[in-house]
Parts: sequence; structure tokens; C-alpha cells
Amino acid sequence: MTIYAQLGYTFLGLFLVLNWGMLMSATFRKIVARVAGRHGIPIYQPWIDLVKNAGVRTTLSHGTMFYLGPVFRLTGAVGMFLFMPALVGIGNEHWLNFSFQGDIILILYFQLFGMLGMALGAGEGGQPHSAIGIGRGLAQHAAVELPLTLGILSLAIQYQTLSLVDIANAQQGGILNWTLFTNPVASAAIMLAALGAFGHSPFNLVKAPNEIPIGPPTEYHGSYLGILMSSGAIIHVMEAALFMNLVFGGATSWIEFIIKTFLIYFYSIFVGVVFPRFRIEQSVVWFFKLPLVLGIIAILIYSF
Amino acid sequence: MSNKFFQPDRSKYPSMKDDGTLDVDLSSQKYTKIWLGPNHPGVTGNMAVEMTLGGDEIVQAKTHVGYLHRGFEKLIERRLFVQGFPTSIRMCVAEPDTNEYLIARSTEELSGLTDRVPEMAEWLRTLALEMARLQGLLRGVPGQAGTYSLGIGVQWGVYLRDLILDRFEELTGARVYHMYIIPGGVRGLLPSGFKRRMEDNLTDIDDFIVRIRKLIFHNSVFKSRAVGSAVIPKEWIDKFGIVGTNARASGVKRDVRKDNPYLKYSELDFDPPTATDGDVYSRTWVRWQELVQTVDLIRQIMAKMPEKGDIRGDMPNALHWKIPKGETYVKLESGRGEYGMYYVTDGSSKPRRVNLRGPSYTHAIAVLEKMLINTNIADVHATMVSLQTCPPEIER
Amino acid sequence: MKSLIERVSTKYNLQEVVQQRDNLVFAYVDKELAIDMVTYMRDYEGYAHFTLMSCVDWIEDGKFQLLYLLNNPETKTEFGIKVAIDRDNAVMQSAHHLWEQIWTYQRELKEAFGIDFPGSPRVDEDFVVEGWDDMPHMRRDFDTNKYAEETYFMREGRKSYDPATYMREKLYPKQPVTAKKNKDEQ
Amino acid sequence: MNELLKKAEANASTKEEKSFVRPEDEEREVIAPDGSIIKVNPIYDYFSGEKPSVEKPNKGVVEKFLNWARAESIWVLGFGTGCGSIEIPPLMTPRFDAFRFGVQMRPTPRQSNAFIISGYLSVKTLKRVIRSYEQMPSPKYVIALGSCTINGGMYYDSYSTINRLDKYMPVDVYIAGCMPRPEALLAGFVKLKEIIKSGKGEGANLYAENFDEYKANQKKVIKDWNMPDYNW
Repeated sequence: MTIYAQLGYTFLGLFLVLNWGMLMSATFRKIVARVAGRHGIPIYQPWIDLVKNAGVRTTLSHGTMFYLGPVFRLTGAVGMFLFMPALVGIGNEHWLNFSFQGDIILILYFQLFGMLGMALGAGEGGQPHSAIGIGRGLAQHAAVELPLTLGILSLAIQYQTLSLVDIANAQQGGILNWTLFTNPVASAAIMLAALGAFGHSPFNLVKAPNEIPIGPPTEYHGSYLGILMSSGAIIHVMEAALFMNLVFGGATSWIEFIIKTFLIYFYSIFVGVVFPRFRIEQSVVWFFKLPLVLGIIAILIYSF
Repeated sequence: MSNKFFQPDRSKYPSMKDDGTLDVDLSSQKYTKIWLGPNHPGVTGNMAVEMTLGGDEIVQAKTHVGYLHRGFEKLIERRLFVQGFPTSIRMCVAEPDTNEYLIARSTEELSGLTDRVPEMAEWLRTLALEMARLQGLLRGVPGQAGTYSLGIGVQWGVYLRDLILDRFEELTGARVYHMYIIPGGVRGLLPSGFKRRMEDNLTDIDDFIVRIRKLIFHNSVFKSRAVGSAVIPKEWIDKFGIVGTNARASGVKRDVRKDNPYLKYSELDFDPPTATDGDVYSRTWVRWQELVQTVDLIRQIMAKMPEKGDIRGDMPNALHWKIPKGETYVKLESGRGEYGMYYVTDGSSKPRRVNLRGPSYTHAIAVLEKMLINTNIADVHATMVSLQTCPPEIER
Repeated sequence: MKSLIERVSTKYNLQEVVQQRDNLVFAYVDKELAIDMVTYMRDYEGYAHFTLMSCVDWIEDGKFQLLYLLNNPETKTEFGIKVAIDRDNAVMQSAHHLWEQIWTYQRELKEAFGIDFPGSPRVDEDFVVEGWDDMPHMRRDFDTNKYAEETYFMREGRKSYDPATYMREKLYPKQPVTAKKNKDEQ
Repeated sequence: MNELLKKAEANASTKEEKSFVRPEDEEREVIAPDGSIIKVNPIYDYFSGEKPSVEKPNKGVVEKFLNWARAESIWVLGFGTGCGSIEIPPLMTPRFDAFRFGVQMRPTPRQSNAFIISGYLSVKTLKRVIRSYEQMPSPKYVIALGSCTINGGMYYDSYSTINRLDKYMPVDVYIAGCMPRPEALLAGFVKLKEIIKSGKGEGANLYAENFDEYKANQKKVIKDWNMPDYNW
């Protein structure tokens, strides 16, 4: 396959993922509304919001880095997509994106890259709430990364590879081949860390609407906010896809992709709807307890 | 708790001097100044807390009120007694009926017409006050969980509060500002079928009470945040003049309904709930118990109240009503605590001075400022809601 | 309650003792003795709960009447200690050392009536109004209507009526204004 | 007597010089991290004092499409300025559920495009309202709730509340009543949508055009003006 065809497929995939991410966030808000007994927003509301944000006339800047914050965030999101195999299995080679060029470490790096860019950009905004939100976000991210990386390393030892495609391909051929069943301890560590990675309640202290409204994006408006919204939509899908490829056997068709990412995302919402928010030190300590212990056990099992 | 490792070294913080000033050099980059409010979803009503932060911890807090100042006390001095009614009930929007009772009772007492109020009217006044308490609690109890971003309970609670507002609308014709309790009695009898519809709503609320208990008080995250947070020690109660549920949660049983019974409370069977710890969790727990009790009280009132009767005593012509010189202090137990009114007349057709004593006057300024020191910025909103601060009654 | 009044009134020379209700008494005390008496009531008579501090402007006498309303949680009674202070030189001894919330009341009274409480913390800070440049707004001689008309923009077409004359005009348009006096207005 | 006179004199002299600038906004010298001393004047250095300019709408179909999107996605600033804010929770909860109409609450002025002035405005709040309003990006809309914003309502003679809101900022929709029911608010939102869709919701440009007039009115009531003229 030529590079141009590959690029074409990648952009098509990006478009699909963006829209699926927006639909998913709308569904998320619908679900929360239904639990509360409300009708909720129209399902197409995120797209209207996007158009509206693009149509805002005033744009203020606090400096170059303020511009670059959303751009970095989008870069992180797109970077995660580029090196993530959307579909695996025979006949889906054109949906592997550029995953042959990079491995999990690169994806984890891109996950952090968006956050760091956002931190620099929001920091230049000068809003104290942003600064507090960034401090919280980075502290929590460090706590989340630890069990997540331990779990992933356990998988790497198990499958003797760091390539996400190989890990996902190794899980094909039946539900019992999934890492969930072949390496349950590492899966548990990863999925507990996933709660923090998605950033819904009880780990939503980065945005914390009634403590530091609303954290890093406080100063962002108009098109900046539109970029942040769309990159957020991509990141949510990509994180769900990461856990899908690691633990739940990857996807061999777009239908499977949609069902699996939705269920993984729904799992974090399900927890979020009925739990309040942790304070930052509680959240950090929470990740250092059970998930960390599980991660260490998962490493130890495969080390000997 | 497990967060002992994360406590900062507070011994290096500057402490406040006697005159309320703090020696903090903001340009030293060690401290930040942050305003919580007035434009902030995390403040109750419209007020502001000016916080000096060292890291995430508050070194000094100052409350700023006055954003809702309308000068009621001045305006009432310019109005006839009866004109004072629509003005005065807007003093506090959370439970407006309490204001109605206070001003009606003060004018009746000062003009010596207290015994003209018929019994039926007393029952209806009690009912209106308890319904007001109920609608306040339906917002307040889940609202405490809402401060920790557990918004589902708030949504259910506000819906049920709307049902109670519907009953108010049926009884009085208005949703929020009712003007139901007037001098000499009340404005109307119960509409037919009111008790049945009220009973339906109370059944729904019973359901809600059970669910909210599971949602909030059995929730590990809520416990981990609320237990031991924002403690009011027992010694503070008299020192700061803390009243109502805040005092009862610290183990001091103080309830005007029991201490100085007014209206028909002496004929009702209830016992104000108490707790001992004085933290956010006990305050919420006391309020939840009070929610149960209020539902029970409304049922008792509807069972014990007579079917028919006079609702309004003979009163002087409202436009030419003059009250002889005198002064009084009337109080009642609102959802937030002792709520009183100091009323002075001078023999003319207008009051000389009206001073409202809201419980938040103490809770939201002296207590809050003291309590916020050394708390995490994440707990400020929860502390304010747990004290049930209501700015309009501070600044009137 | 009776014995308490007798006991205190000999000690502090109370004037104009009014027992408004069974559980509510108002009495005047001399300005010099006021804080002393409040302290005594708190420490020896069990009036440990401070309810309210208020002020009434008796402009015709040239006096401000301060009120310290104390509550006894044991006997469930209230005692209002009133102090008359001079209107032109309105200074009162501060009581902020007795209860923690009193400085708030004193700060409010300083702003609303212009009564000074030397030594009270943060007494000069703004309380409810900001950047106020007129006379203290709760004094009787401050005309709020005039101030509002001068400062804010009235919407054209808004009218205010005196309710009594307006109702008479609307209900009995043919009756002359010099009609009989209402019987309740005695 | 002499002492009193002296005190009065002292008071009088301090009154004239009384500065309303908060201590952290005063002109001062700051030591930079490299040790040099910099003079700062926070009000003018940290904020921009530039006047707003009229931002012309697009033409034709583009503007119509954008207006449709603006009308269907109204982000309301969560700033309860008066007692009308007690009816906002019912509006956003199961009974009335304004989310169906594309109405959402946003916590920061930068991200909101509609401002509900919920009832009376004391002068102290007016100052914060102006600041928040000016921080909102154009196009922005104002919904004035309750009689008190129309003509002062029952506070017409109060020394602390303003009487007419439209003298201080452009108002798109008035909702009368004390207090207006949530249904009235929903009707107000529908009306606002009509106004936006027909392209008449140009309050921000109106504010920029008549900036001096609005500013003069605001400065007349806000005696302690200690902020830049326009809060970007």
C-alpha cells in the first residue's frame, strides 16, 4: 500500500473517530441526564457547540504559548491516533494507521504530551484556577501512570513485545485469549488506572466545576475551546481504544470497535455517576494502594 | 486518614493578629490570593471569600458580603405596616415564609392583638412553615453531596422540591414568594383534595429519603471527604453564637421549636435530632434526620388540624393602622437555625426599626473565617454549604 | 425572671424595665456600665448566647439606642440590654472580646450608623456598601428616596401612590376628600 | 471640643485622599527573579485598558448559519446576581430541563455567551456584573429577569440597587414578574432564540458603539472605580 493510500485511510479514520467521540460524549451526557430523570440535551448538541465556538467573534490571546496550548493538545490526540491500530486482524491492514512506526511507549508519551502542552498554555493565561487545576492534573497523572505502566510492562513481558498490534493480534481467536483472562492481575491494574485516565468523577479534580471552575480551560474561549473540545473527543476514544487493544482483544471491525470503546467508556461513567470527587491527595493515595500493588504483583508473576 | 503524609508544615504559616490583620507579603511569591466568588459556581448565593493561599491550603480567609444588599431595613421604615409585608418576605429567598411569620407575629404582638388569631390560622401557619422547611431541606441535604460533585441527588431533590412548591402554589397562589401569613391569620383555607395530593408527594419524598441515604451516607468517597472535615467543637457554640442544625450536630440541643414553643409546636410530637462529631458528615446526617422528621411533622399537622374554622381575626384597617410605641424580639426555628426579628414601633403608622437576625450572620462570617484556616481549597465550597450560609439574610 | 430583674436592677441601676413577654425583658443601662453588665450576665447569670446587637436611631431625642440581646439557653429567656449614646459623638466601648461574632455587628453598625467602636477588629472595613460617600445609610435623616432619584435612572411612566388616598379615589370617586375619619384610626 | 475638631479635620482630609485601589493593585516595586527591581502598576500593566471595537457580522448565509448555531447553543454564565437565581436550579433539573433547548450553564465568563441578570442589582454587584459582561466574548446576550431590572420594582427607592439595567448594559430580553416562573424563563429563551436567529442580537456591538455613554452611567453609580475602563 502506498503512503498516500495509508494517509487517506488515516484521515478517514480520524474523521470517524472524531465524530464517534462527539457522539459518545453526547451519549454520556444523555445517560447522566436519564439517571437524574431528565430528558437531556439533543444528541447533536456537541456539533452545534463546535460551530458556535467557531463563530465567536472575539478572540483574546495571552501570548504565543496560549495559542499553542490547544494545538499541543490536538497534536497529542492526533499523535495517539496515528500510532494506535484502529482495527487489527486479517484484512484490516489499512486501518493499522502508522502503528508499525511506534509502540506503546510512544502512545503513552503522546498521552502526556497533550497535557503538558495544555499546562504550558493554560499557565500563560494567568488564571490562578488554571494553575491549581494543572498542578492537580499533573500530580494525578503521575499517580495514574505508575500502575498503568506496570500493568503494560507486565503485558510486554507476557507477550514479549511492546508493539500494540502484536499484543492485540496475540489475543485474537476467541474470548478466552483476551489479556483479561490470560493475565487478570495486570488487567485489573490497567483498568483501575483507566478510571483515572478518563478523568471522570471521582477523579475529575482537574476540572472540578465547583471548586476551581473549570481548571486549565478557564481562559479558553471561542475557537480555542472548539479545538479543545474536538481533541477531547478524540482522546476519549483513543484511550478507550488503548485499553481495548491491551486488555479486551482489539477490534476486527468498526462495529466491534464502536461497541467495545463505548462499553469501556461507559464503565468509567458508570462509576462516575454515583461517586463524588476525591481530593487530590486522596486520589493520589488511592492509586498508590490497590492499583499499584496489583501492578507490582503483575510484574512479579511474569518476572519469575 | 491516609493523607497524613501530604499535610504541609503549618508551623511556618503566619498567624493572624488580634486586630484581624495578617503579615503576608504577596509579592514574595509564597502566597497567592484567590477570590472565591461572587462569580463562582462554588459559593452559596452571591458572596465572596477572599483567600490567601499557601500552596493548596488557606492561610487566611475573609468573607465579603453586601452583593445582595437592598437596604430592606431602611425601606421598611418608609412603608406602612401592611406595605412592609411584600418587602420583608423578600429578605431571604431560601425560606420566605419564615419572614412572613416573624413580621406578622411582631405586629400582632406590639398592637396587642395576639389572641385574635384563630386556631385554624395557627395550624395553617405551622403547616406553611414546615412546608418551607421541607423545601429547604430537599435542596440542602443532597446539595451537600452536590458540593462534592455528586449531582444526581441534587437533581432528584430539586424535582421533589418543585412538587412542594406546587402545593404551595395551590395553597397560596405563588411559587416562591407566597405572602400567605398575614397579620391576624392566613389568607386561605386548604383547597379540597390538598391533603391527598400532599400525601402523594410525601410518599415520593419517603422514597427519596431512602434512596438518598444509600447514595450519600453509604458512599465511601463521601465519607472519606466529609468525616472529620470542617469540625465545629462544642466550645464554639456559645463563643460564636452558633444555632440550629450546626449546633445540634456538635451535640448541643438547641431548637426554638422546643425551647420557646410557638404556634402549635407544643402539641406536636417530635424530638430534634442531634449528633456529636460536629463535622460535615454529622451536619448532613442531622439534616437528613430532620428531613425525615419534617415529613412526619407535616403528616401530624394534617391529621391534627381541624377541618374548618376561622382563618383571620378582626384586625384594624390596614391603611390606617397605627401601633403604639414598643419593641419586641420574635424568633423561630428556620431550617438554618434561630431566625429572629427585632421590631421597634414609635406610635406612628410606620415601623421605627426592623432588624433581622439571620443565623448566617454568625455562621458565614465569624465561624466560616475561623474554620477555613488550614483547610484545603477543595473543601471551601463544602464547608460553606454545610454551614448553610445564605447571604441575603446577612446583608438584607 | 422577676428575681433576676430585681437582682440586676439594684446592681446596675436599670431604667425603664419592660417585660415584653414571659421570656423577654428590655431595660436601659448607663453607657459606662453596659459592657460590665453584659459581661456579668454572661459569666454569672448564664446568658451565654449572644443573639443580636442592634441600633435604633431616636433622632428626635438626639440619641442612638444600642441593644445587646442575650439569651440564656438554660432558662430559655432573653434579656435585652439597651444603651443610649449621644448621636453627635457616637462612640461606644467595644465588646469584641466577649463573643467572637460581635466584631461583625460592630463593623456593620459603624458603617450603617457611624457609631465608632475603638479597638474592634476590622471596624473600618466596608461591610455591605462599597465606596459609600454619603452619610451613614441607616440614619433617619438619610433620605433614601432622594438619593435613589438623584443617583439612579428612573424609568419614565412609573408612578407611586399613597395607598390610602389612591384607594379612596378609586373606590369612592364622588366622595369629597374631607370625608369622615376612619373609625380604626383612633 | 478642640480634639473633636482635629478629629473631624483629620477625617475630612483622609476622605478626599481615600483611595479605593486594593492593596494588591497599588503601584509598587517588585523584585524580579534575577534581582532587578521593576515598577508595576497592576491595573494598567496586568489588564488591557483598550476600548472595545465594533466587530461586524459576516454577510449572507454564513451569518445566518452561525446565528442558528448560536441560538441553539446558549451558554449561560452561572452567576446568580439576585434572588431570581433560586429558580435556576429548577430550570436545569427534571421538571423544566432547559438542556432540551440547548441551554447550558458555564462557570466562566470566557466561555459563556448569555448572561442572566437574576433580579435586583446592588451597586456592589453591578461592578462585578460589568466586569463579567466585558469578559464575555462577542456576540453576547443579556436576559434581565424580574421587575427590578426593568424599573427597580419594589426597590425603586433603595439607595443600594440600580433601577434600570439598560442604562448600564444592553439588554436583549426582559422577563417580567417577581419572581418569574421557570416557564417564563423558558419562554424568554425561546424569545432570545428568535432574536438571535433574526440577527438582532447585536448587544455587544451596541455596547461598543455607545461605550462612552454606558461608561459614564456606570461611573456615576460606582463611586470606587478601581479597575481599567474595559476589562478584557
